[in-house]
Amino acid sequence: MATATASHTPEDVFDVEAIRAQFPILSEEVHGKSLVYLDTGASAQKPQLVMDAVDDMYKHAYSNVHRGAHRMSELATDRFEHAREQVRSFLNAAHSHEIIFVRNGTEACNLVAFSYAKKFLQEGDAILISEMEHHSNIVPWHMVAEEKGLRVLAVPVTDDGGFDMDAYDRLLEDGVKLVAVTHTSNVLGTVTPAKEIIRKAHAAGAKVLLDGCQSAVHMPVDVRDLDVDFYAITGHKLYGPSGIGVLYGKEELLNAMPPYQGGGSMIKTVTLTKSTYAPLPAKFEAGTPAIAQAVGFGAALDYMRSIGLDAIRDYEEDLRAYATQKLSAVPGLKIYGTMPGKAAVISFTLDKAHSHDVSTILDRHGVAIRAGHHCAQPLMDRFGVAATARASFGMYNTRADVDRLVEAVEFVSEIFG
Amino acid sequence: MATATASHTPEDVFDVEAIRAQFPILSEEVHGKSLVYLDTGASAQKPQLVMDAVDDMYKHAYSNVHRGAHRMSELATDRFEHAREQVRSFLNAAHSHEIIFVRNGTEACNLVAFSYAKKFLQEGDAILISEMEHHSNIVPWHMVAEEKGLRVLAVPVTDDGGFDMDAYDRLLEDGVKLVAVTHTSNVLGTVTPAKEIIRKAHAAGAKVLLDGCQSAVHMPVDVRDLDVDFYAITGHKLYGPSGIGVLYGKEELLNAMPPYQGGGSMIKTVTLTKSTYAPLPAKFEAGTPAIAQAVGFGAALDYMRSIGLDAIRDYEEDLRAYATQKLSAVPGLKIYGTMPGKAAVISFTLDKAHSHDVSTILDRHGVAIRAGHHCAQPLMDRFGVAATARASFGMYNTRADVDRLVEAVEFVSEIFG
Amino acid sequence: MLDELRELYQEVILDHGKNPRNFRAMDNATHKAAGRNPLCGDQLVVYLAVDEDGKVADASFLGKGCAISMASASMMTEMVHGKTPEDAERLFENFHTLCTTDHTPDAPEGLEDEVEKLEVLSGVRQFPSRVKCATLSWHTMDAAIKGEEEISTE
Amino acid sequence: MLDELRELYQEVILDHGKNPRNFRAMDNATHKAAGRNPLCGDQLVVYLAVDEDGKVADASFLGKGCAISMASASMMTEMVHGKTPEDAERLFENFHTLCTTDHTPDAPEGLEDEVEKLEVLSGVRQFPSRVKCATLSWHTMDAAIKGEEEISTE
Ligand SMILES: Cc1ncc(COP(=O)(O)O)c(C=O)c1O
Ligand SMILES: Cc1ncc(COP(=O)(O)O)c(C=O)c1O
Repeated sequence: MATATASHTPEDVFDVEAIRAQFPILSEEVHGKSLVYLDTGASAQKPQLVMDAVDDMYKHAYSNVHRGAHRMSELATDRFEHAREQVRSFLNAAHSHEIIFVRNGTEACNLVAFSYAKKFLQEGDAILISEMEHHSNIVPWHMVAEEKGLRVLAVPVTDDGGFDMDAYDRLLEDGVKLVAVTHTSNVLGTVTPAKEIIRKAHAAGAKVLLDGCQSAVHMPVDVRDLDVDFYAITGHKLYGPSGIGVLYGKEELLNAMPPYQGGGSMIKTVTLTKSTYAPLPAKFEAGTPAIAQAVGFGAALDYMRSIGLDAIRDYEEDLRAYATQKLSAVPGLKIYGTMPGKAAVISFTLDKAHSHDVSTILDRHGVAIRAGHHCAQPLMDRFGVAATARASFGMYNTRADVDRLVEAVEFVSEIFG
Repeated sequence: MATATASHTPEDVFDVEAIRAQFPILSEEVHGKSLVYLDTGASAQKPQLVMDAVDDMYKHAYSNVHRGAHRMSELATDRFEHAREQVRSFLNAAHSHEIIFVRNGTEACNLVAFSYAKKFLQEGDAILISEMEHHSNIVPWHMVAEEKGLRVLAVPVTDDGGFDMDAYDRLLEDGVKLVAVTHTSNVLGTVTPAKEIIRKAHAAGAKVLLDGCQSAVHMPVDVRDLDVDFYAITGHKLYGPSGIGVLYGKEELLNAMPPYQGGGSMIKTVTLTKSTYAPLPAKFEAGTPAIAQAVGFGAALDYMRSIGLDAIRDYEEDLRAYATQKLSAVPGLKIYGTMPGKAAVISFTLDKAHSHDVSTILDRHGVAIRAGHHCAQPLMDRFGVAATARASFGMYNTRADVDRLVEAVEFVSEIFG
Repeated sequence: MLDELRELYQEVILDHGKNPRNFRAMDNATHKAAGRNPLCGDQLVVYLAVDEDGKVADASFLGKGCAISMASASMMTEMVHGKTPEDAERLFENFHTLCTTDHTPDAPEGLEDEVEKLEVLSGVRQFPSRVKCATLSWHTMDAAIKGEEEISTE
Repeated sequence: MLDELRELYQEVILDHGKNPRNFRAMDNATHKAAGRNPLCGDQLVVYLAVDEDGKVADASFLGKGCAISMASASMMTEMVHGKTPEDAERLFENFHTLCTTDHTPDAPEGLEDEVEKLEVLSGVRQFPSRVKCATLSWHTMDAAIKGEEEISTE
């Protein structure tokens, strides 16, 4: 209550209208209603300045990178490598060559699976995931486990959506060589105790991949402070273009790993019978990269930093608290994931209506949420539901958006009695 | 001579000025000179309408695809799947689910290597490439060969840059299960006799991957007429955005192949211990795809078709002939690749100047060409050169561009005596 | 716009959705198939018992899903009862047209009543992404009749 | 703009480029390393023979490359002759600054003549992508002195 009625809310200091003005799509109408976009967890909308950064490159500084000895190629390479430096600085990595550009968060996980785990784990070794992982941090492990005879273990999730630390302590003992867990759950909003997870894993001799696809959008991330070995992020969830993601990896690990895909730019020499490989980061970036998307991504990250990651976190925390309070008042509505410090992601079910019906009805109210298993079927199984509805917030959402959400949910109750 | 002085050149009927007007970067200046971009072989420039298609999506129809039950998600999915249909139609594939979106041409080759070859080739089997392959059609085969104990054989290149068909006939007998050759050489411009290659491979029981990264930009491609099993193309060389490519594969082959990367969207069911996979094309598109880039790519292909692939080919053939004639007149200049029907790609060396010096000097004249091994080191070895200079043409180039190129090359001769 | 919602979620649908008929497994099924909509996670199993006369003597289903898919499955099991598999397929075709086009197709001879009843689901036309929910059970029945074990509507 | 080209490709550079000095392998080298610029494919091997007095008694190189890299390597082998490895490293540092910044650094004591000679290569400053060509041989010599076998300038 206090949060909802306080006279000084973060909205007063956080200029959300200026932010909204950067996002053209927020002025769209859907079914005759102004759009309330609460599906940032699936993909964030794009600020004009990201589109501009991409177009500016295509108009003034485009060519393939690293290859030409002409001016356009130099300009393009400078912008592309500047983007790498922007990501480095955003994550506070030690070196920009620890930043590997990939397609998306999924590919970042696959790279660790098919380069690191495939090479360094031995038959019988275990990979430890958790019950709240996104499929992109589950399926690659199944695939490499099948190929190499590895075991995939999972840390259970507690009833309030927490990471079961006691179970983790026990499971770590069971031959675990790699821990691959989410930093923030895309369903529960739970922020896992990453530092503790990493410290314990290292003590047990295991490396750690954090799936940060849902974290960096809600809070500052510092890979060196975390001391994490690998960190996956995805551009389209960070207000950047689609088609670009990043795997951060510690230099000595990336150096030791074999390449992932073969092709141009990642080689040192090629003869008809043998290839040798280039140093980082080129070794992992075969072929022409997503040049302009990397540049757009860099612009998105700088934009977030200009607003302030702490400010974004505080602002979204207020929205989350407000939305939680209002939704909790709806009869028959159950929220999944109630851990303190959780991110602005609210999954819920209504006792009388299936989530799919909820999302259809909300959509006709102009409110875009997502319904389904959210690519987290094991977590659905854990909570015994086939699907949930999920409202996920971005820095451009407002309390007015929450009110529209709640109004529409009340209409669902009206229809389903 | 006839070509160069004919009063009716293809420029008369082909409205190159209208095309140039679509490409903002062509109005740029480089070192105080108007840009002459002859590096389309490395990456093509982008028409305004491609940027517009991407931005329009971000402004009016963006969301993640295939996942939501809200309007923006439906709109985004429709545009994304429409792009797949545009590619299908461009390549004349039978089904749109035979079109797999990947990052680039390199990834398309890797997908065939790590899904098809890894599963279906057995120890001792051979993969047959050629001496004129791009590294992206060499290195993946080295990687999978090392892993599986396969052999990589290569068809020699003749002195005029042709595909040595006699050698091919012989090599095919040697346990070849997969032929992976280029459709058009990025260095020599050679268009390989693809239909004959494919027919013979099929007769020998081998499948064929054509690397079409340099073909589709210069001429119409029909995968059904070719009867090719796999065909790789890359968006950024086809006037599309960076970060998007396509692997075409025959339905029955793709269906039989295991997935390539694991993650969201490519699964049917996931439990903590097992995953099962979705049907085509989803099985090969793990995670959030390059949504907006696919849409931009579709727009680029439609633009090319609106001009006409035959018209583009004829126009570029005239440019190639004109440029060949003019360059051949420069003393000490040698052209690599002189096959009839070759594409508008001219690699050359000067006897007195290293290619790197050539490209620097041309760059100061505003002429962007590429110098180096062009990611084709085995081909460089074949011709006993460390590097060549390469001028590669697009539909926006003109005879005036050729004149600027030749002028600048003459300046090189002036300096190097 | 909200009118469209009211048309989609009519009383009869909400009723079938809440209290699905023939919601049970069947031991003596002659035909059985599982259907799944991987997008939303809906899945159901359809059972048919075709008797010696070649008529559907019993039809039932089990599964989880939204109101639309549950109601559609429930109505389907009621409707195919006593029909030949061929008639059931004819109804499916008719229903498919109803859901995916703008017009209500002519009813096949002898199936006028059924077609009329199905019209209650025609509101789904305004909701393209929900058409699969409405047709999942029918696709699954079709698979069962054809002897397939599993279908996936994506 | 073309003036910059003329400044880069001065007579002395074209001469060294065409007729590189000390262009040969060396059997009795005490130090040897291979350098490669993967971007353009340039590669060369640098040989040094350091005598008992700790001076470079012989320096040579082999390889393929552009005029800039050949001229720079040729001049380098002439210049380090008779110097201690420490002086050679000092020259490298000086040369690196010359190529990558806007000012000509002060010459280390006793190396004034060499530094003056190297200035002929300062035109490369206007060509950022060519700096690696000019410095490849020096990097390789540095690697040889430090006992590394191979370097790659990317
Ligand atoms: C927690 C989490 N991990 C990974 C991913 C995969 O990201 P992408 O779809 O960009 O590959 C997502 C998003 O879908 C996610 O929410
Ligand atoms: C013949 C050929 N194949 C493959 C490729 C690889 O394409 P990409 O760099 O888009 O992966 C290229 C371009 O670099 C090419 O010219």
